[in-house]
Amino acid sequence: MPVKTYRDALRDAMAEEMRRDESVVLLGEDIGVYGGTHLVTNNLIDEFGPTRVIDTPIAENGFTGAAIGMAMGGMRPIVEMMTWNFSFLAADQIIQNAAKLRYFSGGQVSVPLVIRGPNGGGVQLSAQHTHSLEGFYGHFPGLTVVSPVTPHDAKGMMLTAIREPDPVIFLEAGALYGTKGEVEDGDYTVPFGKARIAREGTDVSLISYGRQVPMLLRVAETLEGEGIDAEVIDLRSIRPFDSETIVNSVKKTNRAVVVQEQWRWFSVASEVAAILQEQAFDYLDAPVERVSGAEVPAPYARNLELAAFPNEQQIAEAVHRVLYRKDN
Amino acid sequence: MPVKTYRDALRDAMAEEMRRDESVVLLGEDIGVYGGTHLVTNNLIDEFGPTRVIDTPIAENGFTGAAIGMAMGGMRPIVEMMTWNFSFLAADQIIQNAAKLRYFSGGQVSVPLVIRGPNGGGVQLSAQHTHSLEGFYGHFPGLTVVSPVTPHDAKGMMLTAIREPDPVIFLEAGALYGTKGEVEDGDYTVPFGKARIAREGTDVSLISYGRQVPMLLRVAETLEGEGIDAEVIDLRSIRPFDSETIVNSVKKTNRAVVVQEQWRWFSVASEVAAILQEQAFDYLDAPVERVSGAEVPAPYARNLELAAFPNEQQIAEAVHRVLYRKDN
Amino acid sequence: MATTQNEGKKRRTATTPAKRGATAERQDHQQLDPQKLLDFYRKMVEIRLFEDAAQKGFRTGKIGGYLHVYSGQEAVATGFLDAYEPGDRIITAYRDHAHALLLGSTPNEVMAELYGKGTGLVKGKGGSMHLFDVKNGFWGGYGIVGGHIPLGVGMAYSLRYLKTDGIVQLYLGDGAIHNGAFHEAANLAGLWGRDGLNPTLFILENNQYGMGTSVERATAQTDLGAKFDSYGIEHEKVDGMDLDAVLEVAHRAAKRVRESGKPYAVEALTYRLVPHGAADFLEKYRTKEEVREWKQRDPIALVEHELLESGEISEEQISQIRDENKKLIDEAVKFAEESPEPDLSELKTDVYATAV
Amino acid sequence: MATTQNEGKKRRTATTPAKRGATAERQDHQQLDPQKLLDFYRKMVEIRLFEDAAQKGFRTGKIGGYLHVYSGQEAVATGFLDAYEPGDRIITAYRDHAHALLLGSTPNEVMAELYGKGTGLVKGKGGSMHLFDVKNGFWGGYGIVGGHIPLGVGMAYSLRYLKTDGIVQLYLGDGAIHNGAFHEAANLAGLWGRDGLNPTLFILENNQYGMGTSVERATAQTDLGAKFDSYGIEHEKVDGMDLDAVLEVAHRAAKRVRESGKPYAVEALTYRLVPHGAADFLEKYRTKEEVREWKQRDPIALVEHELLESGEISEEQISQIRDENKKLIDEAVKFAEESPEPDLSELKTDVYATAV
Ligand SMILES: Cc1ncc(C[n+]2csc(CCOP(=O)(O)OP(=O)(O)O)c2C)c(N)n1
Ligand SMILES: Cc1ncc(C[n+]2csc(CCOP(=O)(O)OP(=O)(O)O)c2C)c(N)n1
Ligand SMILES: [Mg+2]
Ligand SMILES: [Mg+2]
Repeated sequence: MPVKTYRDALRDAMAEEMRRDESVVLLGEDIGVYGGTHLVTNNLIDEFGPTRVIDTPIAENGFTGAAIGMAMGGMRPIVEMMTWNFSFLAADQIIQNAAKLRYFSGGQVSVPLVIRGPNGGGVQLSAQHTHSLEGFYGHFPGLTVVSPVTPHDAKGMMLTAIREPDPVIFLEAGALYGTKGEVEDGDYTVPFGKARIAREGTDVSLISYGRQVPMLLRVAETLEGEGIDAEVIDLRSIRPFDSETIVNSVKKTNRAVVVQEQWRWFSVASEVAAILQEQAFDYLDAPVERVSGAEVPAPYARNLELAAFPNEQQIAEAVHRVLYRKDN
Repeated sequence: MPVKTYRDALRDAMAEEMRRDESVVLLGEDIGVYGGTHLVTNNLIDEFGPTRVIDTPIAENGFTGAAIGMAMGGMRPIVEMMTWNFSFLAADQIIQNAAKLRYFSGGQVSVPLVIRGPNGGGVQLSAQHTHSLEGFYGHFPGLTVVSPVTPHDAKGMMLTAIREPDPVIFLEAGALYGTKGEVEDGDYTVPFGKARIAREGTDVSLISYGRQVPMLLRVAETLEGEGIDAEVIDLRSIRPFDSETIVNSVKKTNRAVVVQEQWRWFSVASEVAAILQEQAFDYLDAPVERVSGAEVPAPYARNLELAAFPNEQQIAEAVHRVLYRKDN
Repeated sequence: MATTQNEGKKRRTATTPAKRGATAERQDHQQLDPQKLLDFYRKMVEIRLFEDAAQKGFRTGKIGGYLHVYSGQEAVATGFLDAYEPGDRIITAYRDHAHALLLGSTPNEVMAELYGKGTGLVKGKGGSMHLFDVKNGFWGGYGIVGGHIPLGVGMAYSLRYLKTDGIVQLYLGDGAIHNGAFHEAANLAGLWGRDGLNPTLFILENNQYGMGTSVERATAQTDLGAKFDSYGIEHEKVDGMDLDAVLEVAHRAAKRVRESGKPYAVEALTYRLVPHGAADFLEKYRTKEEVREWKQRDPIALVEHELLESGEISEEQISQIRDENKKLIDEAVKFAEESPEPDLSELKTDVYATAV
Repeated sequence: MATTQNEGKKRRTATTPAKRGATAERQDHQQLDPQKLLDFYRKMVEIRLFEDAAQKGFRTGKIGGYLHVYSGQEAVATGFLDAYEPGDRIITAYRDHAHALLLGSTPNEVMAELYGKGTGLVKGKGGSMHLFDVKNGFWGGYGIVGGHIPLGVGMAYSLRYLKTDGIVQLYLGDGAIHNGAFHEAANLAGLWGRDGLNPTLFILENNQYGMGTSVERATAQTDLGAKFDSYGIEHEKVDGMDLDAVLEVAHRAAKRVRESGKPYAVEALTYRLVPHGAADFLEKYRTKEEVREWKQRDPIALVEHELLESGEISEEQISQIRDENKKLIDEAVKFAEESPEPDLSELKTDVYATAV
């Protein structure tokens, strides 16, 4: 199978679907002539022209709303949020219109819309440019929220997203754009609502999504050296959420550590812990441990930034705690 | 002690503090000449004039940002969000500026700002006008998020909020504006970060905040008839959060039901369940039960709206479940 | 608008008011064919009586939530929607009953919606602020001030992208124009319109107040129409109480937008003769005299006067029209009252295309 | 601006450039006192060399995050900040190094911030986009395009509410003007300014691009300054490459705003001679020729030329100024490199006033 970057997998999915379906268009800041801040849309304007690869002014609320209108009008727009940090400006359109139009129109209106862009931190962008918004958007019924990790999933989930009849919040792991993996050629989809078992194991369930997943796989290897066989689960889909896979995993391992870059309070990790204690109460041999970002706006300095995000050591320590092992 | 409405308690707190401190001003839509949509600021413009009770255009992002600027300039503005539903438009200012300015200025800037207004549903305002945003804002470090239930707390917490050196998200229970209670005269404050035990009990902990609290008290009475002695906890403060009170309660009751109007996913109830399984793992005799709003945008029709929000029967059933009792 | 409800759904013929509007283009403020005028009058009375009944329903607690009625502004939507063509898309804020009725929604289904019944226009799920009747070109009904403006501009793009000749009629209030959503969307409309990709007809219903805030108290630059200059969008003003004047500009403007694919804006000066919302009882922000003065220019009274003057209609015929409409609305109220609540299963439908 | 860093902090005397600006009011484009011009030149060279060093630091991986340098636009901030008075408040977006340096922050502390060191202007917590130096009137440094505009307008309100005679200098880009935050805030400024409660001097730095999007591709109405008309804010344009011209308008405009309490806007036409950000290497959106042409109008070269023409300064003196500044900046880099990282305990401070 061809090996591609996460970035190219995304671009291929969009380009292929644009060739198949003329109703698909792209909108966003500097996605066309400039090439895209993260080059995910690079050169697409050459093939599809400026009415399908639409450079917009810096007006997130306006162009996200306009994209919703295009979707209402029978198109399938894909909005690039240059980074998800700017989406607070479009929160009203996303939450009040995209998510609810079908409902408050009594089913008369569909909004087949994808909003995509990089999410999460790690490259010293500091407080205003570092957020992980899975829980933030995942809270709202009417939205679908996904977060692929592998290039294979990036393409397959993008194709699923574009074909959805409802709005999809597509959270790309910005830090993974350059990472490579095998990607099938042609048309395939990866369904939403199914987590991926990235590594099977029997002693503890490590649960995460986004750029933490590769880190968990590294931690799992370290743990193997200590004789701990960790299962690693990539949630992939935040809403709909695959409770079944995590519950089954914990029924096997009896222990879980959830890792996320986002802040702890009212987050994905909170929900995972809540679900596990609800649905696997009698199987848990230790409290579900949460490893989250520090409760501070993201700092700029490299050492502070590193300290603000979950790291391998913290995760290993959490694993030791749920296994009631001493740290070395 | 004088008996006052929740609405008047809020107004008194603001008016008294405005008399004491000239740096306190109010901003918002139709808070002055019109009298305030919910009359919380009624007549204040007569006493304080239009430079202190500032009617704004319909520009939530702009005037919230301007209020942050005023706070940076040494004033203590109180913004009325006519309803919190409109705050999505101001989310960028609240989350990106108010919450983080102190941090990304390296401590050089303070934002003593209160944003207040009615939160929650119950009066058929339908999808765009019905939200409970405790978890939504509570997620962000730098913000303080509170939600008083009694007129006494409304006043005391408002005074605390105005005097805070940092931004406070003050979520009023819109449905309770007309409810009455004893309110001390004069200057007193109710600290943040301390939950209130609204009713002591030994068999089960009922945990909530906002307009669900009075409902929980009614449920507790019903349960008493069944021989179940319920403790009712009013969280009051969402961030900072009083884990201690709920953990201690569950150490006593061994069972908990969390009730909220907001949607379940990534919510306050998720966090409560997560905290309890973390900190009271060995005390829990049953999974923490969550009773939340239905996973739908709020519907308009009265019967659908009632079905969309937690009701007494659902809560009682959840209590029966954690007590492993059959429903009658 | 549909002068009768059926007509609203087919292309205009030479005899419909739409056609008349096209003629008026050349001759400013020409008198309407009295027969057409009568049709408009009938419809405007229907709307007014509908709104009166809705307010009564609210006061008696049968209608919940917020309720914003259109009384006083009828000439604006009546005039502009007369230029509606099938394939056009209409979008407005929460003061939306008239738009639905003019586009062909029945008083029964609109009233039932207000009553939160399963027979309502959107199955009782949206209420007064969220009327939708997509088959008739009505795309809502929105509650967040300014929030629908980008949607309208985006729909306009899709109309040309998909090579139709439809236009969007986008209604907004004087209060909405100060919101960033307006600014961002109008800028997009101007920009896309340069390439003929934005047939948006902005209809700024300047009723002088956003809730209790007058235009003068909301902006230092009170010529609201001129704000379209910033986006390269041409504009004009019209007396929104004068149906003849509105009809003239409506047809001319719609034609221009349809032919050019470029946005255009009309500021209609109007007035709501009623409180902002049914819960706005104090009205401290305006005087009784002001309201009384504007009542002199009640658009329905003006049309009535014109009809009587022309001698084409008698006082009796007028009472008869009122009576007929009264009956229609009474029936709508009865229908709404007697309709069943939505089935509880409706709670969880329409969240996603497929049930979860 | 501080012609020397100390002067920046006290009120102008008759001999400072500030005063000169006031004179220029009457006599357009008068030549600067060469001695003052030399001071400006020295500072502009310092800024340019600072930016060159910052870009180098970014390329070598010593500076992280985003880095947006000011090269080419120096005349704008240099001119306007010459009208700074203690008590004024300056606010801008992320292209903020020059503003800090002109207001009196040392190259050491600014460079250390870019390097993410504990000795940085904001302790290494903010980085390039979030410079703050409140004691010198610099209120940041913001990363969300348009997001700082409402803050500036609010600060301006507070200056008059608290009865000071300060003003706010609010810098924004040509890209920011299309954002709703601009529209809403400018409308508030106009409104509050009617009562003398909004001494905001808007400085629109039109460098012709928002990232890779030219003004023509962002709006159908490309006269950006005219967009202030919508808010009742008067405005004018200035050649932002011409320090003399900027100084003239800066002093006149600042005085006007200070005296009236009303906002005023100046659109400075300028150009960034460098990529948008240090990571913007392709520059597909503009031609090499265009950049080359604009280099002819490099504001520093223009001042240099003026100085040489006037005969007040020799080529040697110019090299000497460059060398001195080179040394200053080299030292700043050395200082930044050698400074310690922030203490890890800093991670959790400055979230709230009191540690949690
Ligand atoms: C963003 C937002 N802010 C505030 C409100 C509350 N609100 C409802 S209607 C209204 C006034 C709108 O005025 P205008 O646009 O002139 O329309 P009109 O009511 O006059 O038809 C306000 C402030 C809202 N619905 N949305
Ligand atoms: C709301 C928002 N959207 C997008 C961005 C990404 N971005 C950073 S700078 C920039 C261009 C801004 O252009 P302009 O205002 O002209 O300032 P200049 O860079 O030319 O100084 C963009 C789009 C952002 N920071 N904030
Ligand atoms: Mg109005
Ligand atoms: Mg620019």
